[in-house]
Amino acid sequence: MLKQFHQLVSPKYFYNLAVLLTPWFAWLTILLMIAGLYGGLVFAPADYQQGESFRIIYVHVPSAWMSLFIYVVMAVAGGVGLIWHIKIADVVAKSCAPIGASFTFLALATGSLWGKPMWGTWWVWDARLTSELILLFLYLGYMALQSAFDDRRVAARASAILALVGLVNIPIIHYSVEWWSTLHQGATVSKMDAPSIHIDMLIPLLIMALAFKAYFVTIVLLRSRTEILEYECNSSWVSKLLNKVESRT
Amino acid sequence: MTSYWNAFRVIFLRDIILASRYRAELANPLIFFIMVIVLFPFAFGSDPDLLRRVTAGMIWITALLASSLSLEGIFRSDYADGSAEQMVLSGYPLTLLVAAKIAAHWCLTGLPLIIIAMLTAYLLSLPTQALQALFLTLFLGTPVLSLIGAIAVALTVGLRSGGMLLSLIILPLYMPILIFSMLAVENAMADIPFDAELYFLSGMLVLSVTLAPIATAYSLRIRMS
Amino acid sequence: MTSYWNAFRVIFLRDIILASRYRAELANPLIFFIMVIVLFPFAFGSDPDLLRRVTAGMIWITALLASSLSLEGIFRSDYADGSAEQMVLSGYPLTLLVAAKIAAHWCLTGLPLIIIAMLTAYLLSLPTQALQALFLTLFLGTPVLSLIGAIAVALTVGLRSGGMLLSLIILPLYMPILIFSMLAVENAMADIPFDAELYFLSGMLVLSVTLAPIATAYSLRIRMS
Amino acid sequence: MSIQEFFHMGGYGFYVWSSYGLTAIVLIFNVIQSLSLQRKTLRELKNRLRRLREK
Amino acid sequence: MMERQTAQDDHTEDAGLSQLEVSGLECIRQDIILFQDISFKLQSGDLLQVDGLNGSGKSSLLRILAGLMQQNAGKISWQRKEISTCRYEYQQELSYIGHLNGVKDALTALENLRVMVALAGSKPEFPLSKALDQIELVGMESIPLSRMSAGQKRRVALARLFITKAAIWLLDEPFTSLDASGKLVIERLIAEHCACGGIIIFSTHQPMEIKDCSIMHIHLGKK
Amino acid sequence: MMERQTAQDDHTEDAGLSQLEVSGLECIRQDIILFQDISFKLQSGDLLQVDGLNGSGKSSLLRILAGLMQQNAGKISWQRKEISTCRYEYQQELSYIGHLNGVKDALTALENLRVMVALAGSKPEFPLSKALDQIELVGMESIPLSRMSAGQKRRVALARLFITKAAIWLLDEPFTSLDASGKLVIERLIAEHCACGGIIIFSTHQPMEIKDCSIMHIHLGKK
Ligand code: HEM
Ligand SMILES: Nc1ncnc2c1ncn2[C@@H]1O[C@H](COP(=O)(O)OP(=O)(O)OP(=O)(O)O)[C@@H](O)[C@H]1O
Ligand SMILES: Nc1ncnc2c1ncn2[C@@H]1O[C@H](COP(=O)(O)OP(=O)(O)OP(=O)(O)O)[C@@H](O)[C@H]1O
Ligand SMILES: [Mg+2]
Ligand SMILES: [Mg+2]
Repeated sequence: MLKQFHQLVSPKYFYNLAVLLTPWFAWLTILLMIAGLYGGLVFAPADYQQGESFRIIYVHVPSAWMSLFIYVVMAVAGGVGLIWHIKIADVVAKSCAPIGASFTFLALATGSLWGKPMWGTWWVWDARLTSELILLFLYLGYMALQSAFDDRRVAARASAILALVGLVNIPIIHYSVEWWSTLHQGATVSKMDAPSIHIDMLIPLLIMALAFKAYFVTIVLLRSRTEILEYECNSSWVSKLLNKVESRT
Repeated sequence: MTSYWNAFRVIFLRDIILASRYRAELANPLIFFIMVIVLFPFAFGSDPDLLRRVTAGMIWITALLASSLSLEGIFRSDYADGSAEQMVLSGYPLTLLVAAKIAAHWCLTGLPLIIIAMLTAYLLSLPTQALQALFLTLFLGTPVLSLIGAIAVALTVGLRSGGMLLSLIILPLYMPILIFSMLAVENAMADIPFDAELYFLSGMLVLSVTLAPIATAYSLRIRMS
Repeated sequence: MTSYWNAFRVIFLRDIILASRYRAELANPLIFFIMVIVLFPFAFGSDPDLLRRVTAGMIWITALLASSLSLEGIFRSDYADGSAEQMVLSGYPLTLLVAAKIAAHWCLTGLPLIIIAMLTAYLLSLPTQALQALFLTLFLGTPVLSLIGAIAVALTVGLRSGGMLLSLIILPLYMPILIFSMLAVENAMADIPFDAELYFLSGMLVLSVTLAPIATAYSLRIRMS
Repeated sequence: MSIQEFFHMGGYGFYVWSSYGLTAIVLIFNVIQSLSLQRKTLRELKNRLRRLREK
Repeated sequence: MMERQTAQDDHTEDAGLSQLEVSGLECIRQDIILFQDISFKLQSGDLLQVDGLNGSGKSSLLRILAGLMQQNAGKISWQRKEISTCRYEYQQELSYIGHLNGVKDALTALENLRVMVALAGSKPEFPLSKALDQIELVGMESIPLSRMSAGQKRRVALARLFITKAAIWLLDEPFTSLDASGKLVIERLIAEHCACGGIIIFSTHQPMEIKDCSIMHIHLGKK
Repeated sequence: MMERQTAQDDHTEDAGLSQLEVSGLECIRQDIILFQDISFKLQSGDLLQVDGLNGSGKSSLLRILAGLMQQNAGKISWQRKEISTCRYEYQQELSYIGHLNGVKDALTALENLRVMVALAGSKPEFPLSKALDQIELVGMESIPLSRMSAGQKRRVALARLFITKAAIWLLDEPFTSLDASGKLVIERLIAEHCACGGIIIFSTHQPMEIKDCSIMHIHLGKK
């Protein structure tokens, strides 16, 4: 068990695993995406209150969920790297940031696009919206800090600290709708016992959420591969690998 | 143990003395505060009702800005004149020394800030229960600002793009404290109990008192290398 | 004459390059601004009417703080690394070099500040006529802030109690600008003409453009000896 | 349901399609950027290797 | 903690009293290899001068030895343990004086010394007043360093050496700004510390003379 | 503006080409009289070394001569005019290098040199690239000074001497942090400037040698 773990966290093994897994996740993403889009745009009935505009839910909510989820992944990976000096964890954490930022941006943008027809305004300064904006800053700060250091190891450690400290914001964003009276929708889907949403609407949403997750894994694997190569550029297995690639081309 | 305490005390006192020498640092957040408050009625007109509604928020934002701005210098001079090197190389855990520095920072900015803020709030005739909530939130919140801010400062000290990065990093970290403090004050104004918010702030305080000096020391060490 | 212009240009560009190297200084007032604006709704609640009434004042106060805070550093590093000595000893009138530095400071803080402030005001949905007044007052007012502030900074750079003195000196000088700007915005909101206020601000600007660099250079020379 | 109705989205076409469009753009951009980064890094590392070997 | 005995005793009785070993050290800055494969072994009483032109990496080497910078390769061991595994013990045995004085301009000499003592983590060897006497600043106790001359500031920084009990001294151009008599004081101090079984690694561009000590040299950079 | 001729020519033909006269100078700091009744007269080609212990007032004297500090008594005249009456002309003939380098850490060597040239107020003597060559920093043009070693920074500050046309040089411990070869370059430069009819006043604690020049000395403080 321990041996397997060590193998897994060895950069070389992880690299090969990532190379193996990337296409699988890519295909999974595409399949789920097609299913989700069909379900969301065609199959699901229009909402009796919001009409067709509610279909934005199928991009907005998964993006919003991912923006929170990825941050947690990033912080945990950073913490693992910080404590146990596991390179793979550093690499994964670093790879998460741009995707997380993208999803945060998407949540903001699609939320805005949804808000205009629903609330009559693109933007209100309420708790959830503002805290999501701040989450975007958090991602940007993380990336800026990563790039401010010349040394990879130093950058990884410094930004891991930041990510961990920023973790307090996640529950705040999540619960903001309950703590403040806001325009934003309360928990409708994620209520554990009985989601207050029609099952025909729910299923495509869950499929879309899975599609986004698969997408996230794909991109993280892809970016991690690059990062690992840079991280390990002095080791023999990387030069061997590069030789192989070179002789092939 | 006593020698640990002694090291803490010396660094703490050193920073206090330094600030009192350069009275700049000592008084800056205060003057800053006073400035804001004096300019306040000019900026918002003298409608007493409006002023009352804005006061607590204004005080908290100012406290936040004052804290983050004065924090920026907390390690800068140490870094520039080589004192940080010597602290890293001292015979004591860096965490301890960093904790002393943060404590000094709070005593120099947070504490006087609370006093002035209360005075201001009183002058602007904030209702008593709001006054009380404001005091409690400031008392619990400002140390957290110093503690969390110190981590961000340590991460960015001496970096090329330090200041900008610092603000970018510090802002999201300060957000929860501001949010809960303002909630508490609002609840107090509406005569709703605000225990939950105070518990949250206390939790943050305990957490950051125990963890922030470690994180700061660690960050500083990272920055030195 | 051309060589005068060249010296001005070189110092101006040097400060711009320095700021872009340490992007800190460049963006700090901006981030500062963004920070205030983002935290704004948390501090004041999200009542749009209240927000609208507070916006202009908030923007001006923030501009004032951003300006005075970034001014503090305008001569600090020159003083610490000996560049100020070399400027005093250069073959050009110190007034010219100081003017270049102030111009650079305004371009680095005032100008972007105006842009961001307008954006903010728009985002917080200030009415159009107030927007216009805000723009004009900021445009006339921020250079005055830089110019007047520089005198005070030059007087106090490197002084033991620098910062405190500085704020004390600057504050009363800044007050009239703030007052007249806010009057102009208020008038605009109420659809009353605000020419008188603009004339006053223009007068301040002309006066300070001609006199402030001289006073600053003189103060700096005094401080060197 | 006709194609036209489908694109019209009950009057909300603009909002719905911009949302989906934006999402598509961002997601695809991420893929392209990651791939190009990978290509660039590989090229740089290869150059570096070659330089080291020459030394 | 190092004891003040004569060097001879130490060497014969217990050669391993203090031992600093460096092997295969490498430092890369700005993609330039400053040095590579630096190895040496120092024992109680050894004095090592780091030579090299401006920018050859002397300060970098000293900072790496102090643990302030990370080497790119190689290892450093103190008493046969890698220093990364015994950071605190190592640091307690270490006194580093770099290009920066590491003193506060706004504090007086005495206040600065007090901070040094507190941070050194051990009772000072010397009463502070005696240290002040040694650096010839008696009578200036209550003047902040900002009102002192360059040499006087450097003296305050060097006063650290009088009050520390550390065995290893890392001195980066200690003689900067010092006048002849100040230089003499420090030279004497160095000789004494070596004689008592300390280890000193230093760099300087100035000609100097240490009595009763053979100076080892290490040369960085090309030439 | 000073002309590059040989010193001999100057002296015989026009002894007053440059002339700096100091009489009865006094400086008090912290209620201590640092020096009193300092008088001397320097002409083209003269080289004056200010000696004294740490804190004896060397830097203070140089700063007073540069017009950066006010003397407590006495007067300084340049070409027979009091310097307070002809500040700008005097400053244009002056190049001062103090303990502080007066260069910007965030700028590269080349950018720093450009600023120096612009402030010098005259076309540089030398193309900048040649000045960089002289201070042995070729290839480091695009590195900010914050990533340079102490000696390299000092070299950039000293590069001012290559590009200035000023007649009077005031150098406060110019050799700080320089290695032997850097010191040689500056020594040669000093000798050359004197030979060309410049005036140099400098202080240093290091032994030095200037060829073909007799160094005058002035001693500050007791001893
Ligand atoms: C810029 C505007 C908006 C932002 C920044 C935003 C942000 C978010 C975030 C962060 C979440 C995830 C919360 C969590 O998982 O705890 C979320 C969920 C959600 N949002 Fe938005 N949103 C915006 C506008 C809207 C609008 C206009 C609507 C609909 C009228 C909407 C409906 C929803 C729904 C239904 C959920 C799912 C709630 C659940 O977890 O059950 N959002 N939004
Ligand atoms: N900024 C200052 N303010 C007040 N007094 C000062 C200041 N700088 C130096 N002094 C005092 O003036 C005296 C002379 O200082 P100065 O710097 O001229 O000495 P120096 O001869 O250059 O010494 P060094 O060889 O150390 O450079 C010192 O004894 C010091 O106490
Ligand atoms: N902070 C830094 N960041 C990056 N590179 C640096 C830094 N400081 C120095 N360097 C580079 O490392 C090299 C060695 O610098 P170091 O300070 O070790 O030299 P040194 O031998 O001490 O020189 P000096 O005699 O001038 O003090 C220099 O060539 C410089 O370019
Ligand atoms: Mg060095
Ligand atoms: Mg001196």
